[in-house]
Amino acid sequence: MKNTENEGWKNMRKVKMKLLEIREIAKDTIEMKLTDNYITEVAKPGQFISIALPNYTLPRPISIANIDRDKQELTLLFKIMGKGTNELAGFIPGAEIDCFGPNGNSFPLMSGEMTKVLLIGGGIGVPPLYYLGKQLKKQGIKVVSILGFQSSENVFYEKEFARLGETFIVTDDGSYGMKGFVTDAVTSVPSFNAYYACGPTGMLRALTTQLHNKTGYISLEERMGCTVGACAACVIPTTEGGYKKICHDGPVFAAEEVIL
Amino acid sequence: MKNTENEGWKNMRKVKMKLLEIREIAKDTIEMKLTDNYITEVAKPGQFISIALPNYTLPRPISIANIDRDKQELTLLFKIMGKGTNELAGFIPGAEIDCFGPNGNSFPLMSGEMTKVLLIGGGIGVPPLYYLGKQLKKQGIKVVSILGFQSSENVFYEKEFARLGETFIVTDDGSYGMKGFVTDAVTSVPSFNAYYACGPTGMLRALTTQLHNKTGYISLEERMGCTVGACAACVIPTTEGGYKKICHDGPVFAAEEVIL
Amino acid sequence: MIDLQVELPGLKLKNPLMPASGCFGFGREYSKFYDLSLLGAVMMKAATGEERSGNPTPRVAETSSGMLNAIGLQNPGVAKIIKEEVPFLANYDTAVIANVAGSTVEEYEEVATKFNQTSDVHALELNISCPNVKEGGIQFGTDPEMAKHVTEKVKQASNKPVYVKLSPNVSNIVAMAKAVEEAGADGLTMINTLTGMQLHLPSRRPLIANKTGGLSGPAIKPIAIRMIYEVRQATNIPIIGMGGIQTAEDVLEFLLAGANAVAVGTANFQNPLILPELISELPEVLRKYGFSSVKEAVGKAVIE
Amino acid sequence: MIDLQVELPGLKLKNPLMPASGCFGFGREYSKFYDLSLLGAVMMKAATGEERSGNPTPRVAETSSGMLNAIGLQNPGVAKIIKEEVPFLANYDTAVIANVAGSTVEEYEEVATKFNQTSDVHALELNISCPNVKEGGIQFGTDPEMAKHVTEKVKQASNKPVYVKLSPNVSNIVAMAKAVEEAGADGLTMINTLTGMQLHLPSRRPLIANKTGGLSGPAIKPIAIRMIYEVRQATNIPIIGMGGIQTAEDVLEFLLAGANAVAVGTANFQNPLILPELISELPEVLRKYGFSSVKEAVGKAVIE
Ligand SMILES: Cc1cc2nc3c(=O)[nH]c(=O)nc-3n(C[C@H](O)[C@H](O)[C@H](O)COP(=O)(O)OP(=O)(O)OC[C@H]3O[C@@H](n4cnc5c(N)ncnc54)[C@H](O)[C@@H]3O)c2cc1C
Ligand SMILES: Cc1cc2nc3c(=O)[nH]c(=O)nc-3n(C[C@H](O)[C@H](O)[C@H](O)COP(=O)(O)OP(=O)(O)OC[C@H]3O[C@@H](n4cnc5c(N)ncnc54)[C@H](O)[C@@H]3O)c2cc1C
Ligand SMILES: Cc1cc2nc3c(=O)[nH]c(=O)nc-3n(C[C@H](O)[C@H](O)[C@H](O)COP(=O)(O)O)c2cc1C
Ligand SMILES: Cc1cc2nc3c(=O)[nH]c(=O)nc-3n(C[C@H](O)[C@H](O)[C@H](O)COP(=O)(O)O)c2cc1C
Ligand code: FES
Ligand code: FES
Repeated sequence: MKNTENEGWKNMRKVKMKLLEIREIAKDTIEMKLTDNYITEVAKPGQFISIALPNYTLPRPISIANIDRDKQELTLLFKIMGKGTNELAGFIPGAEIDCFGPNGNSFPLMSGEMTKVLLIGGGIGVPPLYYLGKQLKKQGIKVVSILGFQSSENVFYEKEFARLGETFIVTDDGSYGMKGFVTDAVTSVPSFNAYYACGPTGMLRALTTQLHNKTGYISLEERMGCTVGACAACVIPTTEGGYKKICHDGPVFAAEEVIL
Repeated sequence: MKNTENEGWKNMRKVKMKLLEIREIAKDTIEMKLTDNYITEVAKPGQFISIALPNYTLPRPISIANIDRDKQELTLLFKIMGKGTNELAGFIPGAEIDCFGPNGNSFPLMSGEMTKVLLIGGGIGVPPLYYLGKQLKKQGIKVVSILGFQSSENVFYEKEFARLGETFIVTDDGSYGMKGFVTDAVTSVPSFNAYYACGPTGMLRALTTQLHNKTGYISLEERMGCTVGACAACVIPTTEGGYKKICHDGPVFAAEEVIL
Repeated sequence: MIDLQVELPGLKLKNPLMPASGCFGFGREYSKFYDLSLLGAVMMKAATGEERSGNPTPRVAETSSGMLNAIGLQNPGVAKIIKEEVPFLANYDTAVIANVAGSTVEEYEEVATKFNQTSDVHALELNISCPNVKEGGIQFGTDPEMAKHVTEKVKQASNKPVYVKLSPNVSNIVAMAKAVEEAGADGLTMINTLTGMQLHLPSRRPLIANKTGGLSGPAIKPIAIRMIYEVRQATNIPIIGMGGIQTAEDVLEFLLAGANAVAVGTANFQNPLILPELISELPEVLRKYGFSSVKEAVGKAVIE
Repeated sequence: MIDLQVELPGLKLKNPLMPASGCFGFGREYSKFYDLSLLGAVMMKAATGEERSGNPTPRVAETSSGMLNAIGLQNPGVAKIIKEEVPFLANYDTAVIANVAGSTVEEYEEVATKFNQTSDVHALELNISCPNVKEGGIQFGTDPEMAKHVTEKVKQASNKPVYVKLSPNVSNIVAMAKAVEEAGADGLTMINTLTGMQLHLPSRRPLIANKTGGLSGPAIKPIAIRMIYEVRQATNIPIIGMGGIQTAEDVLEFLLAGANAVAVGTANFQNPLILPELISELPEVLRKYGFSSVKEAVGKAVIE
């Protein structure tokens, strides 16, 4: 199944978002709540926004982790990885942040077709799955989540996911939850209609191999230039041949569609 | 008289200064009070400090406008001229600012030799004269000040200078004080032992010509690289031949020493 | 009223601002943000004879006030561009400049010949300077004789005005400009990117999979201004200037140095509305510095 | 213990960090901030045969992540430098590298001959790339034959190891490096500045009185890394790398690309303590990325 009909990026706009709250929810992991009346209205699970920080040449793509439409509130969860995210983590409530989006397509929700789905997140790949899980649950679909982290200090949003359904935490070093990788935990979930995964490429490669006979959707990352589909920086080879642009044709792809 | 024995720059250090207060005292003109326990201890009137703003390649030289040693407080007065000063004007109390200094030599005070001096400041050349005036007054020297500004909205520190002695304000457009240039006002001060001037090069050129038979000291500006005497960016030709470095051999020169 | 119009060979521009090639695709994406009819022109992404898939990823990296890219000429090929992309741009009231690339002189000729068949392309930009193709792209851009040769061939292959895009990776930019002017170039576009590299410390590998990439953005602006100024003194054909433009003041700086119009590349990425913003700000900046039209500002740097 | 020592022709360095020529005068000013014995070496400001007064002011301008300079070789002349400046540096336990400049081959020879007479200078840096002298300075740096010739002559005039400073304003940096290697250069220092220009809008004049200036700072780092990498692949003599270094990570990036030691120029201006800070931070950065010595990191970029 293809997701090309899913052209969420057609709604892109440049906006200023106001920072409401910011807090560290795990080691180097920041939760930001922002307010804006446009993106919170149109964005769908799986889309991301582009953050334009002063003094940087390129925008930072960050997935939408949650939206509260009534409150016009958008949640981002990000890890401090380099200069830009470090600077972003230093913003204080009241700050106005230049953004544009929502970028990319979104996770197909396929209401009616499914009764139970598996969400599989690795590290900072977890955030987009949260908004997705909330939407799926709202549609009456049963959600099971497997969240993998390096170590106990990196774990976040366990309670939030637990509210959506059964949730397994896995850590590389066993310091919290099960020891091992998300692929180990997947075997303990007996049956599901589809899976949605986001995380490091290595994890996605292992997962899509392990689950090759399941319907699956994966959300990808790549270094980006424009984040809107114009520069051809962020491509991924497809099984059909040729490339797709992650920022524009993705970030969500059917598992069998792309070559990791 | 030469001022080369006056090597204040030998005391230079890199310091972090904490911003205590910031306010706009005239159009685009900012007064900053900073605290630090080193520079407030060693700096002399006429010296400047170098402000290293994040994301800029070159330090911004700003004259020391006042020091309160007991409170360890340093005052800077600056005009928003470009990107750097604009950014600096946006700092809020509590911010830590990377600086180094004190840079350059200082105004010779010549206590004992003088009974009355004239301070002549043009626009953003006014600040270093304030700390100088305070020191002179403390030594029992009579201070008369002539401060020139473009227009009424640019006038600042009139009261502060008035506390030091008779003060004439001159504006280019006559919207405040006398209409005209500082050179016009100079003629109304009958006698004085020496003058100290700081302002645009055009003003200093006119002044030093007008007052060529008076002892005078002028403080100069030039675009700077290192601000410490290492790069030879900020030179001024001297009457003896060759160049002097404004950041290191100046910014204060005897009026007859340099070719403007 | 400040007059923003610019007339260049083959191009009647309502204003001097256009997106730089490769930074704007074929306009579809940014058309979601604003009406492309606002633009003076659109410089399309490079076209080659056949479809090209480009380089492996990562293809971009950020640097201080700049970025590196090694897209590697990914494009659907000239035929598909003419069939699917040019008609899209023809919907807008803006000039269309096609960027002609290739690995051989024959490929350049082929691409130029094909673009010659559509009246919806108003001028060609001859990309002899793309530093990312191993098969010779860079040589055309650094050897005056080769540049001259390919320019002559493309001029013969096409009736459209030809703007040659100069590479800054040369010892003598004036020699390059003169060579293509002699060969009949109608104009110049400059500058393309400077070749650079960045290493990723944990992996000890280049951040760009292609090893090196082209440096663009504000970091290179002083080099662009210098080269445009030098070339303006030595040649008579118009220049479309680019390299690090971010503000309307930057646009004026390029005009003063000698550019007749300007293109904006990298700055689109951080601000998708940069071009309409600059177009609306330019009149005020021209007025502030004493000009009543774009034309009037061109080459007005005072240099003794 | 991380080993920071580096041995290069004529230079036993306690660490690979030194100030770049022209950004540190003759060391006096920064000696107020810290003990120069901390430094691996000091690269002195350019010396010419006679005293030079340099260019008119303004001589510097800020650019995005960089700066332009056109000091114009202001210096008291080689004799005075040997008499007054070299003895000052000899007080410190650090290597001293003299920067040799000139307008003619004879002047280069003269300066080199003079420096040969003092044992307090440990190596020469042949500045064939200073872009700011009208009388030919730039030609030596962009023409391989001329570069070869002047290198040979200076080698003959002096027993001291000769490091040739390469200009990045060339089409082919490898050709330049090979030419001077063939001529007997003991090492290379690279890169010097890129020629740039900036206009001051209110006056419509160049911000630098000399019109153009040399671009330095983080803006040019990707170009430096690329050139050092290319030259490292093609030559065997050691490289002292420079161009935009600001952090200890930058130092490692230069080492990985192939530099044996590094110099810091522009970054001194914003932070007078940058060199001692980098020297103290480097061991931790080397350890973090898996190296136990500077030597071990040199040229270790993994590039297929
Ligand atoms: C579609 C998408 C969604 C993402 N969602 C999230 C999220 O929800 N939470 C989160 O923590 N991170 C997310 N990331 C990764 C995030 O964009 C990077 O961690 C961030 O850009 C790093 O910026 P920096 O300035 O801190 O790092 P630096 O290394 O200083 O950045 C340098 C350049 O590299 C790019 N870059 C660095 N790492 C990555 C990366 N892993 N992926 C893409 N570009 C990178 C930066 O954008 C920038 O252009 C997402 C990435 C993509 C592509
Ligand atoms: C010794 C000395 C003392 C000074 N004291 C004061 C003071 O007390 N109050 C005050 O308002 N200003 C003072 N100035 C001028 C002040 O340094 C500049 O206005 C300021 O650097 C402008 O920075 P910017 O980033 O806003 O401007 P930009 O134009 O963005 O700066 C670009 C570059 O040019 C330099 N520059 C720009 N204008 C000047 C200038 N007039 N003089 C020197 N360099 C300049 C900047 O430092 C920077 O390197 C002094 C200058 C010197 C040399
Ligand atoms: C991602 C990217 C892709 C580019 N692709 C092309 C191209 O296909 N053809 C071309 O002539 N120039 C290409 N360029 C160069 C730009 O057109 C422009 O000359 C250069 O980036 C300098 O302008 P800027 O600093 O405004 O980006 C590309 C630049 C970037 C950043
Ligand atoms: C103000 C200034 C003066 C310089 N003078 C010289 C010089 O006299 N001789 C020389 O070989 N290089 C000179 N350079 C070039 C530097 O030594 C160095 O090669 C260049 O600045 C790149 O390094 P950076 O980015 O760390 O500054 C000068 C650079 C600057 C900024
Ligand atoms: S980042 Fe430009 S196409 Fe995806
Ligand atoms: S600014 Fe470097 S010598 Fe004065």
